[in-house]
Amino acid sequence: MKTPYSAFSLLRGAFNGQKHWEPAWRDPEPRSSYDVIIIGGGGHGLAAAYYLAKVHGIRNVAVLEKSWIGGGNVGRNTTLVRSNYRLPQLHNFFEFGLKLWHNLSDDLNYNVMFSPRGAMFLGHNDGDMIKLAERGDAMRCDGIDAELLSPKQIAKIEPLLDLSRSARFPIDGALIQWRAGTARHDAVAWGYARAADALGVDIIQKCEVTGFVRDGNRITGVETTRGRILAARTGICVAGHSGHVAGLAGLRLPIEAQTLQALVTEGVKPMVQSVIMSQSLHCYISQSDKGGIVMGGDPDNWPSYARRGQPTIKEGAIAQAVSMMPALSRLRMLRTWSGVTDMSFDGAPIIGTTPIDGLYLNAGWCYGGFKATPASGWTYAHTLATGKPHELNAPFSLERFMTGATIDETAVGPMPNHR
Amino acid sequence: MILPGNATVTETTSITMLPAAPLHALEIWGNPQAVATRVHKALGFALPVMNRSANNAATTLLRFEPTVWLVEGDVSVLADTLGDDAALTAIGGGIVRFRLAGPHWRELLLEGGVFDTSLAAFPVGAAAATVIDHVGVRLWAQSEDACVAYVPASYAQGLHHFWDDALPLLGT
Amino acid sequence: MSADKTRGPTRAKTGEETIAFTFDGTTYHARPGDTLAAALLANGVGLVGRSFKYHRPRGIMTAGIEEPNALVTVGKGGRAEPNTRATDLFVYPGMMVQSQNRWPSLAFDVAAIFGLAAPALGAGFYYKTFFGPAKHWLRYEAFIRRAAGLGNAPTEPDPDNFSQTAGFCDVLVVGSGPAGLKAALEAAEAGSRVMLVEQDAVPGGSLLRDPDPAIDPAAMVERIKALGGKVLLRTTASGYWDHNFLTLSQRLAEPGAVPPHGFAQRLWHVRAGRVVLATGLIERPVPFANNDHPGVMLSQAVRSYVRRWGVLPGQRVVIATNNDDAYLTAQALVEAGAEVVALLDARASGPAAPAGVTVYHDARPSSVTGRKHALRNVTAVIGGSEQSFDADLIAVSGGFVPVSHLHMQAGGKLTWNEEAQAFVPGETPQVCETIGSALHPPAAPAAAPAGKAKTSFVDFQNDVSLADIDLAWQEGYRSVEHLKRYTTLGMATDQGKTSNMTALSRLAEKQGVTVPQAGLTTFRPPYTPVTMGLLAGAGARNAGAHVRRIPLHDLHEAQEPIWQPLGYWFRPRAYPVDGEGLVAAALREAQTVRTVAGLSDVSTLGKFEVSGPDAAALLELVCATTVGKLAVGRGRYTFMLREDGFVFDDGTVWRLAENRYLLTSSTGGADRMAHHISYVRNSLRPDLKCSVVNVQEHYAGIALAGPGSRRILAALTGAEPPRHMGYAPGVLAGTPVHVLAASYSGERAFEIHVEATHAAEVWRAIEAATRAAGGAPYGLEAMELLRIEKGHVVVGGEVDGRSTPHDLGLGGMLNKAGGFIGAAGLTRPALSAPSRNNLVGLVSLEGPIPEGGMLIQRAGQSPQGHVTAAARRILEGGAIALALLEGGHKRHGEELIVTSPTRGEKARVRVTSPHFYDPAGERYRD
Amino acid sequence: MYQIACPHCGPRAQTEFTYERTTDSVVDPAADAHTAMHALYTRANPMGLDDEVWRHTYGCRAWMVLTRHRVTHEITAVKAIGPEALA
Repeated sequence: MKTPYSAFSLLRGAFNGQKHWEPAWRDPEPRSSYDVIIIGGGGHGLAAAYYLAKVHGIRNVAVLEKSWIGGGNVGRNTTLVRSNYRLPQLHNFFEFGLKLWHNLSDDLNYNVMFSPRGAMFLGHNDGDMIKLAERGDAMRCDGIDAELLSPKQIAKIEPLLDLSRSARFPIDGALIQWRAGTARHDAVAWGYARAADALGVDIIQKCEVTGFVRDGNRITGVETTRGRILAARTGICVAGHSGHVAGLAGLRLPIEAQTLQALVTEGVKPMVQSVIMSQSLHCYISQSDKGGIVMGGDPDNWPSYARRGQPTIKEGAIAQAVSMMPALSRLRMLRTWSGVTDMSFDGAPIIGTTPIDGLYLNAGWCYGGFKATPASGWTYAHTLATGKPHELNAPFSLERFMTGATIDETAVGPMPNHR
Repeated sequence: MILPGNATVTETTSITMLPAAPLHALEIWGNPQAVATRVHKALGFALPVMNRSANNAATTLLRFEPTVWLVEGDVSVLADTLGDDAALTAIGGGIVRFRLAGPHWRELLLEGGVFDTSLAAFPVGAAAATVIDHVGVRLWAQSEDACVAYVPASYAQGLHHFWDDALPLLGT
Repeated sequence: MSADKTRGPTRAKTGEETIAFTFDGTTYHARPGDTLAAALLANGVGLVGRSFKYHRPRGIMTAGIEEPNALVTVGKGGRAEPNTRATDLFVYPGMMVQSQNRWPSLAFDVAAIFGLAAPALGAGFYYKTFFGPAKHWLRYEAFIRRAAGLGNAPTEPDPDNFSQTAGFCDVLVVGSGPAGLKAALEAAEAGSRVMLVEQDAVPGGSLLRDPDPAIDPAAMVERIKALGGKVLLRTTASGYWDHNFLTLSQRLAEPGAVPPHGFAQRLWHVRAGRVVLATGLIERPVPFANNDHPGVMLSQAVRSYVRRWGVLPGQRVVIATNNDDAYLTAQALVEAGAEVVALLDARASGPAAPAGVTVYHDARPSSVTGRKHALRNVTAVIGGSEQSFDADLIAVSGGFVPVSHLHMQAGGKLTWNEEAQAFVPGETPQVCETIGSALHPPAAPAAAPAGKAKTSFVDFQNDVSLADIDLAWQEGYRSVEHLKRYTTLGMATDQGKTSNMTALSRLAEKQGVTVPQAGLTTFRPPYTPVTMGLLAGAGARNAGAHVRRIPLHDLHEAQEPIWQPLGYWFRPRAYPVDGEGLVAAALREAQTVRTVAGLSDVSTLGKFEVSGPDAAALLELVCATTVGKLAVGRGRYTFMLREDGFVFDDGTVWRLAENRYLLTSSTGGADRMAHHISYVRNSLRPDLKCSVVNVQEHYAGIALAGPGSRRILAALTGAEPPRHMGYAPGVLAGTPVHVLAASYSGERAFEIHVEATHAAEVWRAIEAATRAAGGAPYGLEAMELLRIEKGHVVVGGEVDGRSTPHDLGLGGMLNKAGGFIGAAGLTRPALSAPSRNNLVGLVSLEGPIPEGGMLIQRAGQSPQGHVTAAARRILEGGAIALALLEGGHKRHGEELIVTSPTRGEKARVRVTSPHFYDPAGERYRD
Repeated sequence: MYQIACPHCGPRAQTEFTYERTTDSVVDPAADAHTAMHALYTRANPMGLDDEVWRHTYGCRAWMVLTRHRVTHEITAVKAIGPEALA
């Protein structure tokens, strides 16, 4: 039993030099077989392992991570959490997740610093405002919070936005979801890892999957850099590299890997209170607890596995941000980073079965994977435990592309680079 | 407001919006060598190669695309040479021509640009299509001292302002 | 503030102190060429800032861009730059500087109380507490956020411009130290196009600290320039990207200063043939207790202040080193008249020390105590025993870190130099090499820290100590990345330039492995932080999106219309008269069209001229309707599908001549349509004999609609206008025009397309004739009322990217022969499912219909569809709307509720056909 | 930002170009529905070289096939596609 995290325990540590803390997770050797193997020690994989153990009682589980846990997209995003989607399949899925987020710190006994500070989409003309109302109305009809704001109401929350009529893209209003916000991304990975480990899940780092063990049309395990490991069910959960890993099993996916960049400025005293996004512009802004302005924009819309973005893409997003909030001009960009995203061909994720028995897929998160972590883990655990999708992830099947039942929130069609 | 003929002039540099001129796209889709020969005969000069220009008193041809030439000026003699292999389409209403003149025009075009306008890379007579401050423009190095920029009419005012703003930086 | 004559930093006055500036409201004087740090030290100021977490007092530690402690806000109003390094800011007249992260004052900071709680606030403490519902965390967080952060952001707009400029060169040399100068000059002399970049205000690099009479940086720079080279000072190569592309940030004015040409900074986008990195070294600090106090300074920084600026950072100095370089600092201090009370060398032996300096070997500092601006005392472990020294400054050198950031950004590898305990640049995939000291750091053997871990700081700005690293290790955060993220080490504004190697050494020690085995963090751009305004460039003003002006903009403007932004375009939305509002004006305009005639600007429509023998074949690939059977002089409505079978645009196609067609498409989709047609023509069917020319901007378009339109046009052109869906060339106001008889409004209507440069004459003639007939111009809002009533779909509205032709009631128009783009996608089963959303009309039974509202049968139900566009009947009154409804084609007559919870609106509606007005088209057919 | 050797214009900045799709996802307009949808909706995603259709959209507007490495970003070949052009 690990020492539970609490203020009391921290104070106790003040007198013993904090010497009483154990490692947050073990560093086990891989066993020869498990009930379930999850490939990928990112947020989704660790969450799926945790819910497998906690909800389904399946504890003989290994999470295989080629590098160090949390080193993929869960550790390189802009930490936004929201469920304000127009399409019901998406908002219902993400709303389920948002509810989990609200209690996640207590559930994991790890403060993931989920901060429901509100996320607003700005509208810049009548067309935008109607689209925002449509989205808000669709959410409200399904029991999800959404509220339209006037420019005056926006000014009270974000006085530094350029709310003048002379702005290049004047702000006519916004749709805010108050229950949305941000979280500490690394803590999400670490919190799930610590909690899963406590339930018996083996988290195996520096263990790269190099191939699949196949028996006819069934996957029975994986080959790794640390040897062969067998399992009744194997789940791929490596967003960013899904195309590559699925390729090891002979699958071609409706996915293209692209680079998504983000950046943070030097820390300043609080100046942005909520999460700001725009219906017409392609940038989003929030402020971290350390004071840095965190922002991102569109992906580099061509395929790449290099975690290396192109400067002009970033500059375009910054131009939009500074034009919306001129006070950002003299802040300095401190650090940039990039993630490799699975751009799916309708913008929605894929969670479910594959044409190969024993092999399951969790992929295609585009640029929205972080917020999905609890819901993705929950529904993927359900799918891995039962062999069937949960009702929330049933629409996100791999087959939908061939049948035409795509879930196209931005309605731009099959080319991820047009998204 | 900018009207045709409006200009910005500093001690060293001038930016002049030229009056509207007949502009056509000449696109060749078949028998390119034969068309080239016919055009050469009709105009008295050969179709320019990629990213180059050629002209006589009445007509200037600029090649910005592998199969399309921008024709400035009179097209009457050209029209008869095309047959079923090529077509002319008028486009002059959508393009505003700017003349950037003075010793710093190459430097001015580096502002917001991505294209090497140095003499070695863009000699007199050369033509190039590129992007400046997010606007697709076509450039013609008309002489040592001047360049003509072909700008989509809807962006002409925006780009003119952009260039005006950059003028104080030239030669610094 | 009066400096203690025998303690703390000082400088002898020479009369050159001619530049006045203020720091926290006090006026000081500096010499030309002083950095703020040099000037503050010269004025006896050692306390400059407070640390991030514990608000500990901090001074000046370095003389360069690696400074972790001395951060200030400089300038005022929209020019204020927070978090500016005092060591990277050259004093200018009138400069206003404020210290940061302290309240009420730098000397007395209330938040320093955090320091007392430090034992409970170790690495990652926040992960272990503040539990409860997320709302509770919001409250704790508000407090934490206020305590964190550094300076304040400006609240006013930035008055200055920022330039972005393309640069091209054969050789780009980064760093103007001895190696960089030599490389740049050699390349220039060999005839290469050279750029030399230096972040300092003067060239020379290490020569400014350690002059070499044989090298004259200024003369070399002049020679490089004379050979055509470009030398950029105050310019930092901050990013190294793919294919030898680098971003350089150049200061045209010091932070906070008014720039001479209106431009504060310039961002160079440089493509280089070859890159030479002569980036030098950064000195490593030494961990010991309270090693963050003002008066603890890097050895080379001390030497820089003494030699370059004539400042004595201390008068009784202890030097602590593990290498030979610090002996040069002892020499410099002695020459400047300071007393070197001890030279602590961690090694068993070292070079000869300057006369009068006592060297202790096997000696390491263990702690210091201090007063406000300087130290009081230094304690060292010498051999096995402790010894204290009365000193006001300790100059430390823990070895050197090669500046390999750009090399790594370029994808280069590092190799381990055991002698120097340093990573040096190795192989690189780009055309790039590192030269000079960055490749050959001096020997500096590892020395174990001697002080208490808890206050032996590693990352000064973020208050990460050796104890925090130890705790992270203990808790299993053992990869370098976990360590960094758990402790926040290297995440401060200095990005770990002075802390990474110390931390790695500690990690390696914990793991019992060598430093390279322990790992390495990656460096990503920027090398030093870059202002957002600079990265935004001119885009800060317009979001990188110039307004697109329609050809008749000024003509409309004279009528003072309400403008409507539409993408990048601005179009007249209505032309109010007599103080009308938008709604009234639009209704009047629409009524005028229904009863008399109106004219409207439709110039932004996508337009393509397609010519050649295979023009029809190309169009039948792009369009989902037939095209080939059109007679010359005829046109038809058409729509285009994406490859997945969904409708993505619509328009009209006209056969102008035997082998020439005009295709129109929506305004919003014009650019993507141009790209799509080019893809189809050039990539899929390069064999077709045809030419496609985008004539969107060539032609201005004027719609003339209404029962009187035919007569008006006939009078203007002197010819009978074509019948519905007919085309004819004509002459209007002396100008050749294309007349297309197409109706969007539901009335008899024409589109008149004219070369944009002559559009004004044509508009004026039509407007005069229309007004004479009792008509008027109409804007987009009236057009919307007209088309909704007529039941025409619009791209971006009903054509929402998720609709099939059948959904929109267009299925019957599909080309039966197939062969068009999207035909395959359309066969997928989900595209003909009965539950799809279909286009319907709605007639209100009660209340106005909210646009965007949801369609439900009863309260509490999930939506079955939504309103895409709402209007009122133009002549009859009454609310109508278009909507997409599940299975809607078969639900005409049903009663539903439109609800908009976000606006608190509701209406009762009946589902109908979407064609409310003249469904048979009798008003425009002959 | 890449430098792409346009077959018509020589080396130019990536800003002038747009990526379209991989060559194996080009849909033949004459293909049957299954073949067409399979091409449209799947990719090979190699962690190495792939052939891609790009366009010099803000330059000469011509189309080309780039052979490009997905990890190193090295462009090993560029081939013009499109109608026959005059040399």
